[in-house]
Amino acid sequence: MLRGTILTNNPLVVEKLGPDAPVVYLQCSYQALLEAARDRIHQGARLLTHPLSGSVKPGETPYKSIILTNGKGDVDRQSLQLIENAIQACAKFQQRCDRYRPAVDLDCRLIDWTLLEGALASANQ
Amino acid sequence: MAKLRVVHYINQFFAQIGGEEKADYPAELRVGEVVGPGMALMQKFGDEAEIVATVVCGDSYFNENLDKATADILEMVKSQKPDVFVAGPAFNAGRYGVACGTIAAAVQEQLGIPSVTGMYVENPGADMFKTKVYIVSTRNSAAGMRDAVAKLAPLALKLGKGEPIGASVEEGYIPNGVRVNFFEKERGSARAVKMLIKKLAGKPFETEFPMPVFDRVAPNPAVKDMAHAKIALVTSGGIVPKGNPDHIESSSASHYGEYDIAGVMDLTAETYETAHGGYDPVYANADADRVLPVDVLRDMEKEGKIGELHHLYYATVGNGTAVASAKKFAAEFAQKLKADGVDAVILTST
Amino acid sequence: MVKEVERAGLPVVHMCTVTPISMTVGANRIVPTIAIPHPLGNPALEPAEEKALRRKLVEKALTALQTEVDGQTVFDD
Amino acid sequence: MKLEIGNIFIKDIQFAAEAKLADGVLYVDKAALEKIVLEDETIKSVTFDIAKPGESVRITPVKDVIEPRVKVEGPGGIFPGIIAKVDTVGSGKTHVLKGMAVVTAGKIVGFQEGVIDMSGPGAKYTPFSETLNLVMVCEPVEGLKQHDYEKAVRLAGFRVAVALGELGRNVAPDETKVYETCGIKEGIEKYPDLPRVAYVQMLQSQGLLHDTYVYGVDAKKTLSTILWPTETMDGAIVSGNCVSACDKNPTYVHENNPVVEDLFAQHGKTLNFVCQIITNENVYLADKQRSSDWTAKMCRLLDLDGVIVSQEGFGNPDTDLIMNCKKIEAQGVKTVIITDEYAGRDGKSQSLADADAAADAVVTGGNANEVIVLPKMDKVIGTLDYVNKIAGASEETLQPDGSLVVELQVITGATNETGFIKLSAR
Repeated sequence: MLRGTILTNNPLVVEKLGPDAPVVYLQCSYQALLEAARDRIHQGARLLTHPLSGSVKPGETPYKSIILTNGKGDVDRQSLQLIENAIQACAKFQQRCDRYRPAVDLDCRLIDWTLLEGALASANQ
Repeated sequence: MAKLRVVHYINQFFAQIGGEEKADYPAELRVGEVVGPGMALMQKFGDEAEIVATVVCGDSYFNENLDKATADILEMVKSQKPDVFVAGPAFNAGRYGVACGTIAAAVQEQLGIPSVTGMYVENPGADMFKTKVYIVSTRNSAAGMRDAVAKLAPLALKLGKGEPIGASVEEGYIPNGVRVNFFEKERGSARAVKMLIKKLAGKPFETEFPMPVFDRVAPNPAVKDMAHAKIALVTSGGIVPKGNPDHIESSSASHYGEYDIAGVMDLTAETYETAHGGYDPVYANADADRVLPVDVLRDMEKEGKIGELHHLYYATVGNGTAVASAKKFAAEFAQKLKADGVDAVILTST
Repeated sequence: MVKEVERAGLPVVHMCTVTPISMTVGANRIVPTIAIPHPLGNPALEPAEEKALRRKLVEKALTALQTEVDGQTVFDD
Repeated sequence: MKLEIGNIFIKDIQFAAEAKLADGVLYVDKAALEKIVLEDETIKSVTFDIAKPGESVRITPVKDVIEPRVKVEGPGGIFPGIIAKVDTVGSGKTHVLKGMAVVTAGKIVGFQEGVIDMSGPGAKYTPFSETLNLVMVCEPVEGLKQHDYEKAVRLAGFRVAVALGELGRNVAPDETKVYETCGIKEGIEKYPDLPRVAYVQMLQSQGLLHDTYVYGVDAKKTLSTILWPTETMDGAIVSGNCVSACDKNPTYVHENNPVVEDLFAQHGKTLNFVCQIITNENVYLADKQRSSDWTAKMCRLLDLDGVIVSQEGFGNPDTDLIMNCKKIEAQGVKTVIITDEYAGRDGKSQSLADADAAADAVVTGGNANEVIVLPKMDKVIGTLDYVNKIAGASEETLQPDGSLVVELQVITGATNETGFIKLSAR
């Protein structure tokens, strides 16, 4: 069982993992999700997955799922640097996923889910 | 096509007026004259461009009368309506390099005329201006004139014609932080193997992507008499008066805030807040003393633990990891702090 | 930023939560603080306790400023 | 371990009633290949097309590029664990159909990417504008899930490449090259004065459309391990990666890995090429730590003096790259890393998502955000209907005159991070 929290803005993650999973669903943008993760890191949570998972760049997908520990306390420097760099990277890419057709949107959800799925497999070992 | 019009800037030495003893030579416009290194430039320009005027100015004069000299020279350049402005090359001459960088940047920014200069990479002017104007990388003495002009002239022509400028290694300018693509002669793997062989042999090699560098500054002496010291507060946590009167942006701020806290004993939710977008603002908004400890320092001021809390504080929104932009601001307000007789600084970051 | 202040000739103490970052940016006198969103406070405490905590940290900062250092030094007791 | 590569130069590809390879001309029997593709009942139909260098042709969206090869002597077969049995490859003799490629195209997901222009300004950014390309576009049966579709197309490409390679089995190669490395002790004795060098290859392994397979094993489920450098020439590593066209490694790049090739060129002269180390680029941070720890450990254990580390992909792998570099350097082993950059359209942004002072020797494949205009082509193989959706494209992508305004990101192989291309940046 996962000891941690999955922060996501991807409805498919909620759907796949069901109501009992430690999922925090936020209806927000890709960057806002990274910022929500950053706020938790500031409180002492550690990243368990890379915030720029996937080669689909920020701006090309609206969805992002990140696993963090529930830890409180000292700030983890590595997590902090990863999340800061990820937030900075958002600015480098053009926004265009808001113009996707519905079918493409579903593809984006699926890809984000499969990236998370791989990480969950590692986390649950 | 008509020849491109070029204005050339040189110092008293290259104008053969004299050395250090003539460095106070004021700025002078010589219309229709090609002086010193201008000859070599003209040769390289061929039919494509000509130097229509030369500005001569002493290095001491320029640096000691920075504002006036800059303004005067801008007028001179403007009057000649050039297509491109060339300064130097300055090689390793420090004040000449700073003058070339200053005036080339000013011509480009204020007159909108493309500008280029040249100097040795360790010339202080290089670091100061490499992100503002193209600076051709030269050798450290005038013995490298031929080589310098060979790079300077073609780059000036391209700039004058408005042609796209290639990567630094192609054009010969000092890297300016803007990454530009180009095709190498060998593929990447072959370059990597060569680089590794050099690195293994302890020979010099050149990385294609330098990592951000961090320099160090030696610590200043400790404060001897805290009870009479003037302490200033600086924060990168974005604490601003409520309503953010200066409109400090939440990230990548283009300016910093200077705020008067004379008579302010405590920062409250009603009076101060954070403009920083890099952390959860709830706690700082509720009580900004959590980032900028004004309340405690006022107590200590009263108790005589410190001499005085400086009446101005400075605020930026620099994240811990993004330091580059804040550097310029800090250099600026540090001078103000010094001028105001501050003895020591407490800098708080989130 | 801290480096530019130091470069100007003013002794400076950097109060920050993630001290390794402070090391990276070149601070010489470093005082570790509580948390990123509230470096000099702790909302979980009573206001008076919180102020006392802040006072302790600022005192530490003043001590740092009164201490000669010859390189990067973290004042964390 | 010694492998002899026999290159058969392909000068032309033609469709014909009978498949054969004669005088450098590859005659392709479409019907026979179609049968091979349709062995998989999840594929509804397939179309074949030929694209030649210099033609006004655009292939998109490209999924994989594969070079046909055939094992003539020695154990195992091409693509072990996937098409051939899982025997260890990399020795004996292999024939290569040089100068051509099988290109699989087709839309797996809506935002997929990958452009190969056979002429015009885009052509110089992709290495596959120089190969004679047999392009196959596969249509899935209705309702097929993306996972299954990706797998079906991936495997169909390999089956076709192997079938074509088979045509070269009894053809005398135009050129023969021998690649040989030796065991640890043997190498030390043979080259006592040469620095011991290995190649650390990072494999994309993040999930669907981001996977790489080693002898058929999904790389994200592997620990860092060692290969003879010749194994990859027989297809030991294949691509299941179709996102980030510019810096993903198509199977063709694995078969012709340029770092392996260029280290072999110096082997026994200026260095001793000890082995290839492969490691992955997982999403889970603990996996990253473990994999990079193991890589560094092996570098030490093998008493290496230096390594070249190559990357695949954007963002997340920057972290693996820096971890590998830092940890390997900390073992006293010198590194050169190969990456590419995302410096923004203006080239002013921070290029990598991670950095460390230990990474003092970097080779770059260029800025993938740089914008390029691709003029209209007379013929499109695949489909353009997604172009506004592909990575690096924007709303204004498709211009009224039919040209595309895109970032280099969308071009297959443009900023390859194994150093396969000449593009760079400063």
